[in-house]
Amino acid sequence: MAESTVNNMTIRLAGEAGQGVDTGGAGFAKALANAGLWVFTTSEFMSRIRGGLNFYQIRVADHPLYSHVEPVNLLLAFTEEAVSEYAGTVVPGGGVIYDQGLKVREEMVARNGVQAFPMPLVKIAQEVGGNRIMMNTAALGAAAGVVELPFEFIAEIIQRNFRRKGDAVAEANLKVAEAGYRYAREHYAAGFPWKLQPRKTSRPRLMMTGNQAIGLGALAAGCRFISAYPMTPASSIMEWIAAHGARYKVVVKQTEDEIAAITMAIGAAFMGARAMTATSGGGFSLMVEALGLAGMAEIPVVVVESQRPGPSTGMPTKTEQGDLLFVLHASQGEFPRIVLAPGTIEQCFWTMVRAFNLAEKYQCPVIVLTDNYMAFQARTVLRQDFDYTKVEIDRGALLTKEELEQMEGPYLRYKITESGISPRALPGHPKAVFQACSDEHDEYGHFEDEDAENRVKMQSKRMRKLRTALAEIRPPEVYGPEDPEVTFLTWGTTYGPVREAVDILNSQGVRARMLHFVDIWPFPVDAVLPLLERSGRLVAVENNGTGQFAHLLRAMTGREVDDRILRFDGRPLSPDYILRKFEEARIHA
Amino acid sequence: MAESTVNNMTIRLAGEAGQGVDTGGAGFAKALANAGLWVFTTSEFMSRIRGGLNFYQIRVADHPLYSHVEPVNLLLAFTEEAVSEYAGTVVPGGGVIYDQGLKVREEMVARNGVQAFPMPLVKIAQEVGGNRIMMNTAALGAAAGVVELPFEFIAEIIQRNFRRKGDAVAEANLKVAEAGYRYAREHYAAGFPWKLQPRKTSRPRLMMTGNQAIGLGALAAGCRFISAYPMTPASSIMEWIAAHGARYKVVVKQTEDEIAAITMAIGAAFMGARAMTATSGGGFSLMVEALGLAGMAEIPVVVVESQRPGPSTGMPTKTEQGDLLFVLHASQGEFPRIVLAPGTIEQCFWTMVRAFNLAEKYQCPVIVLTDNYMAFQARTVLRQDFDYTKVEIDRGALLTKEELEQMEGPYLRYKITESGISPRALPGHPKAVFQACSDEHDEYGHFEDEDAENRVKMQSKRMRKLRTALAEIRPPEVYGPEDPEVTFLTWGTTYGPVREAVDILNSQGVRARMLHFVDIWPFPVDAVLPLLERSGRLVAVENNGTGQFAHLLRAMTGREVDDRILRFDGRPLSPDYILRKFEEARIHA
Amino acid sequence: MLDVKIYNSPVKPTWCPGCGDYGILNAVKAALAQLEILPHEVAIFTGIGCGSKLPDYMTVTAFTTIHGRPIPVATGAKLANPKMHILVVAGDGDTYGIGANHFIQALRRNPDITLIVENNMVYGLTKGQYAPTSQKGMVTSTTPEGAIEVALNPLAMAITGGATFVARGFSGDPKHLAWLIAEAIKHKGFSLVDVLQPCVVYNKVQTYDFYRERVYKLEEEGWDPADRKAAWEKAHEWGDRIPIGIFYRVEGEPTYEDQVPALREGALTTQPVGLDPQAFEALLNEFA
Amino acid sequence: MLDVKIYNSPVKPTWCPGCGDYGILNAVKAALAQLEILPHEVAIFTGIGCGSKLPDYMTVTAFTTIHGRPIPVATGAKLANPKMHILVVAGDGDTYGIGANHFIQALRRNPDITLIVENNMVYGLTKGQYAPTSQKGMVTSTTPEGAIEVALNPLAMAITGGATFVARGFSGDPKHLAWLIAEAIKHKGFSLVDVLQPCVVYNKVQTYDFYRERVYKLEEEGWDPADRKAAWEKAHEWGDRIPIGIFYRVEGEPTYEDQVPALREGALTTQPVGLDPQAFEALLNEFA
Ligand SMILES: Cc1ncc(C[n+]2csc(CCOP(=O)(O)OP(=O)(O)O)c2C)c(N)n1
Ligand SMILES: Cc1ncc(C[n+]2csc(CCOP(=O)(O)OP(=O)(O)O)c2C)c(N)n1
Ligand code: SF4
Ligand code: SF4
Ligand SMILES: [Mg+2]
Ligand SMILES: [Mg+2]
Repeated sequence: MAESTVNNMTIRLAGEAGQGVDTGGAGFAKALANAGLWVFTTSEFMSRIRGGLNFYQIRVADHPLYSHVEPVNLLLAFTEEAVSEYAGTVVPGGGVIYDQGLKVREEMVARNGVQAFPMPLVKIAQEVGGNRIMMNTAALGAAAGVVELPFEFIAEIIQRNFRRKGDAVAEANLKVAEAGYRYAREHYAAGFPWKLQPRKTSRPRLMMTGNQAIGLGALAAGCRFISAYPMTPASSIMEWIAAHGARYKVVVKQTEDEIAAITMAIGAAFMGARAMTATSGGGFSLMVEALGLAGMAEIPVVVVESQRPGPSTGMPTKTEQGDLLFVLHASQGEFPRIVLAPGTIEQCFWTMVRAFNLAEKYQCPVIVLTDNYMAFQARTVLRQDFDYTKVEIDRGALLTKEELEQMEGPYLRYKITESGISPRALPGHPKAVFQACSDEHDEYGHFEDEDAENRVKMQSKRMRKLRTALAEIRPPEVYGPEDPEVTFLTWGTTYGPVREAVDILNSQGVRARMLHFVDIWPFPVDAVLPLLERSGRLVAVENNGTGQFAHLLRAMTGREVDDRILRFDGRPLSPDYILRKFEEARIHA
Repeated sequence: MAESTVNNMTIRLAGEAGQGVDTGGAGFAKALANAGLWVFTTSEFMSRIRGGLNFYQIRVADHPLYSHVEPVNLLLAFTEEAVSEYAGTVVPGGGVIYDQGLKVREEMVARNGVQAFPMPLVKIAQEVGGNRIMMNTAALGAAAGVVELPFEFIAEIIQRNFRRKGDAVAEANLKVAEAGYRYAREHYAAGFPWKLQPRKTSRPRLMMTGNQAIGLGALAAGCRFISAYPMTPASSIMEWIAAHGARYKVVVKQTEDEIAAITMAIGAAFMGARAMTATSGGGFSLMVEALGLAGMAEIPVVVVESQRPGPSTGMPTKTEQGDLLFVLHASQGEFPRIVLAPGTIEQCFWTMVRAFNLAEKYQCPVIVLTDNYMAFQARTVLRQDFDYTKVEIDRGALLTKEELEQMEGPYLRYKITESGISPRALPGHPKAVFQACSDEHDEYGHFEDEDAENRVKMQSKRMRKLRTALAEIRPPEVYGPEDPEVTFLTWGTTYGPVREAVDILNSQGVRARMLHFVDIWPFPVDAVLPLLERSGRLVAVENNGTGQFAHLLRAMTGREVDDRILRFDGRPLSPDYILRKFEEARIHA
Repeated sequence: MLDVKIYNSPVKPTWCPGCGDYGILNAVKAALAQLEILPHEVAIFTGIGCGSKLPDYMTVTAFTTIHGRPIPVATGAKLANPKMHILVVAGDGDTYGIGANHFIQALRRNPDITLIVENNMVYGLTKGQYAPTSQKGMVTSTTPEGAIEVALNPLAMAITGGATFVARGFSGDPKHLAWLIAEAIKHKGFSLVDVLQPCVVYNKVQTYDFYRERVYKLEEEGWDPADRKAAWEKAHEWGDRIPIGIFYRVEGEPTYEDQVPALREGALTTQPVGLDPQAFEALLNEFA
Repeated sequence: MLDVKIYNSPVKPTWCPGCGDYGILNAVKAALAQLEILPHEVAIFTGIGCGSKLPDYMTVTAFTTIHGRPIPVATGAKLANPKMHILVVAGDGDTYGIGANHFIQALRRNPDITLIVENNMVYGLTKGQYAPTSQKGMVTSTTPEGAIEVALNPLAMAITGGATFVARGFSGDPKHLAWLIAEAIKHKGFSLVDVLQPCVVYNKVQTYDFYRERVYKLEEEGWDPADRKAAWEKAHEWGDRIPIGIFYRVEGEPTYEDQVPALREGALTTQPVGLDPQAFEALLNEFA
């Protein structure tokens, strides 16, 4: 037997919608996390509720992970299609676990040194648990057996996941898992070179998805209102908050459409509640008009735009970063907006906290741009990186009751100031009688859509907020050596794949660097210019077909990228993909 | 008395909404056009139906005009406010006509050498016509009297305009006008240095507004369907077509909102009718999602976006070019669209013809970007410039009945081709059974939102259409000398003001040039680059606050403009304004 | 009873002389005064249109939103701070045209909001195009051969959709209208007051005279607003006689905001922003 | 009667086993076959959702548009080419949620379009959130404490809004449904067939059994669909007994497309594109 690799592998579960690929995978990942390992999961789902072919993929290691990788070491295939479609992704020496009852030709699997691990999973499920649906529990047990993970971690997660279905169900599943574990360990473990061993961890860890981190960040930031309309991949943000709404006093409203979603949030924000909405590009399209309303009436509202491949309905369950230029310029006329694109689970959390602060400080819409890849990825993170004492709530120039009471003269909602920020009062106070207005207006808020001078003053005041905000806009993260040969320019959710690609290149002796942007608008041009001077070859890495960030960079700095590594087939970028394209470009150059 | 200036002046009518400022002004302008003069009119209206203060301004000359200018030679003020607000716009030696009954202090008017021309207009109207509402007819007569235009031209237009109200009304108005004419000529003509004299014209002329030219162009192009929702300044496009709908067999539908407007047009276009919609920025915001539908399903649809100052409701009756970047990037994902921004009345007409052709040839949405300034401006144009024999209808790769009948194998609506264009069949033919689809799809049109390879093929096919289209995208118009010291970069409706500014500068010995873009997307980068090389100082001139075209230019060419002349107070650019700003910049430089 | 003057504003209305909106403005002020609601205790949400300019001519908390969207903005506001009185004032285009979906959905939500529709059966501010409530055959700039749609019946729609208070007023009778608006505000739940509002410029059919000759008051004929079916039928009466008054009213239905779990402990806006550190730790534990 | 097989498609439905949409697919095919409408003589417009995938599983002219918008797209298509039969097939979210305004407006326009709504009272494709037709109290991922909105009543709305044909079918009875759909297609004017469609994954209340125990056929009880008021009342019956069949039908009302002046000489799509040169000169003369 080959020498074994400990704690560095990828496991893929694959099968039909409804077979528990998702829940099983998440449970297994959690078990690994509990074993003290670092985990990164991704998944791919079809736009259907039952049937088809989905996968959930777990990468696991001894060190923190930022991305998935493409090669699979162990495939758990629940259907024949899962075997035939995905056996090719398994590396030589890797294995495919499947039920003996499936019509699978072993030679098909065993190509290129891949090992077939047929097992009587359904039989085990029926004999031990009485139920063929438990087959996937048997498979999970088997997977743990092959990699020789101590069974206790699987046991614990089964207890936890099935508890609410009653002791009997939990007990039966436990037995099934154990039988699968034993069978696999006995028959196949010896020949399988990848092993997983528990590690002691001193610093507590959490496992969460991008959308959960967004929801958690919103709650931490004091979000009290979310109105939204379901749309993949954003729906689970509202759903996660809804599950916590009663307890954490957040009003959660599914609306009739996205127009109502954003306008309700604007209404709540006008009254003083921290309010948000979440959608994908199609829904955002319907929010465009109201985005301008928030810009004109100076209402703080946070909009999460979770991208998926367009145009139009596109590929509803796949991923893309195709909406950057759209959200930057959406809605008629010119007004300040802030656009943030978090790159990690931690950044999802902290970006939401910042988004609510920035929205209230600059009294404008803040767009948090994420995507399907981020929405569904799960990662182990350090609990200390979610330190609530570091969460600061900054409501900006919000007038207190006392300030209002001491105010002389009438309250001017849209007072012209040097910073562009007009102190904000919330309705309900006798002094806070004012009009918010979508028409051009005077300082009180009355319609003033004729006067040229007032217009220039008001429009300039609003736009000045962007200049003021620039002071707290963060420069891109620089990752990698000084004096690079190549700089990968990237933004948002590609953080992990690019970072890992940079690590690999540096380990191969290529001085590669990453510039990663979370804060995109207002564009931190002064911070960027010096970084471009010593970039070496500048390569944009984006999950879209045209290089939208590269377009923006050139518009803002004049600098054209030397090359583009793009992907628009609905799949996320990965370190492997980036390196492959980088190599290709090198050959062609 | 000063030497007189013949056929070179500006007349402004001003008064309340409902006082006939608009119709009176248009009638007077028409009379001047009939007198063989060249006319350019602009107007400014408040967002209210009665009252307030509006003006209608007529520039008239012996040579073709492309723009208004700011100084007024003769003001017809129908209210006190009109006098006090606008007397300051009148040049020394100019005059203000107003009714003696108005509470106007003559000294107020007579500042800076402006002459007050008080007249008993209401009295004339009442005595001669029996009706005080005819006061404005008296004023028009008076204006003609002061400038010594032969009365027959006024008579003719009154006959024409009042005919449908009956002979008695026409007769009464005629008498009132004549009395006004006589009074003014007797009392004030001698002291007024600007005169208008009829000219013989060999080439027949027309007078039309921008929105009329758009409607006319649409009809000429074979538009058979317009669905729209009223919004200033676009409404009159639908209204003009509605007035001709029954006769020219165009279905005109006012819809419940802009979403229905564009989707109905898409439905009609899918069936094979040339279809359009027209709106302003706020309505376009609501069309964003369906724009992507047209992109994905490859439906030819023409969208006129007539800009007004945003953000949000903004200044409903004013002008701005603030939506360029918005329309360029509107809707999620990446798909081909064509953006055209006509700069003259003639270009409005021909752009509409091209828009319908391009939409069908490239099976994508075409956006025609115009604005309030263009919508309401009226100009005398040569009839020969609307030569119908030059209107070519090109429906692109549209399969004929015969072609369909001879087709072997199934019809593939989204066939992958080198040009990106898939031959199009219209529903209703036995061979033309297919599915148009907003989801990613295969060549037939069936949902295919999983397969990565198909996605890349389809997305690339669609985007290739833009490359193909580039071959017939027109370079910017170059106006002015070779080897310029300064180049004004501009687009869309600013054509006239910039062109006239360039003329003035050249007459002053400054080698100024204009680069004017009608075709904006796909961006004609190859045509532009050599023009930038010998631009001299490059100055963007735009009717917005940030220089959106300059942003685009830099993104596409790397070239940053040296300066920006911008205006965002709701008023159009004018040659005067441009020269003023140019001079200021020179002083500051 | 407050002095209506406290709602006065220095801004002069830009409405046409004789416009029906003046009567509505006066009625809104009178109703608020009667109910002793101070300018900061009520927020008025409007769309865009002639009628939607109404709060610009008052001293009152207001938000003039975008065309068609005042209802969802107001609903969000009500949910954030149920203590404020919330009025929506909007045109027939705002409400039954571009915003009709929000109207329909509000009916079944029953937030404690009063919706006052300035129903002039035409698009005033955009210069006289036809509206969803325009009668079939109406000739306008976009329907030169006459509208071919059957007019929308707002009252019947509201009753069918689940509204708990449905009334019609006439802006030519501001006193009666003020009473209706006051009743609507007092009603716990969603209330519609559709107002027959002459547009003296663009609607030459439904004029003051047209209405004066036809309107009669339901309450004067002993109408029982408790009968939903009868109300629905009554809502179809449109001819020589046009009823105004309260068509339908049912009390005691729970309001939207009463049923939202997160609001059990009061308005969101009066609670501290952010989480209790322990509550946050409890949340984190879900991911451990 | 055509062979239904001509509508078959090589594409296998992605619906869940047992989904009510299968019955609707079969009923649509059967109705078309019965009426001898060939695949190129009919165009089906859909939105986005489980049910809206229906034409993907047929051989027929179709346009799968965007969520909520099939009605206006179909209306535009009908006006461009009135000779085509036009069907809209869409989910309850498509029609009564995001697209409700278009639904309302279509009722009063009366285009000759048949609207078939797959009413599963839930959002299927997005994984089970509540829908406008969800019953009050329904627990879903976005309403963990139960929906607080009163369910929308599509039939009562349609009758109130001016629909000329209003019916309800049950996807568990595809034969009866096929008959209803055929009647709806034959009807000149706008017809609604709201279909009770079990979603076997996300709606555990309104199941096949739930309906089987409750539905009864109006035509079997001698129902007179000519009485609008009675139909409106009947539309409220929802409990131990749930009526299916034709609630309301009125013939002879002019269709939308019949009243459009530009269509007097036939479909736009069959006429040459562009103007007659003389007609153009006449237009230019207006500006001379
Ligand atoms: C999205 C959008 N579309 C169109 C408009 C233009 N618009 C302003 S007011 C109005 C309609 C006005 O009619 P109504 O709501 O009945 O109010 P009224 O003026 O009659 O009081 C329209 C279409 C707009 N502001 N926004
Ligand atoms: C503008 C927009 N918002 C949201 C979505 C996401 N979405 C797709 S289908 C759907 C609802 C499906 O419900 P329904 O219409 O009832 O159809 P069903 O799946 O139940 O058949 C939603 C919200 C979308 N595609 N477009
Ligand atoms: S146009 Fe009509 S609705 Fe508008 S202000 Fe004038 S009268 Fe009133
Ligand atoms: S989720 Fe429901 S509606 Fe969708 S396919 Fe499955 S059973 Fe049918
Ligand atoms: Mg109106
Ligand atoms: Mg549904």
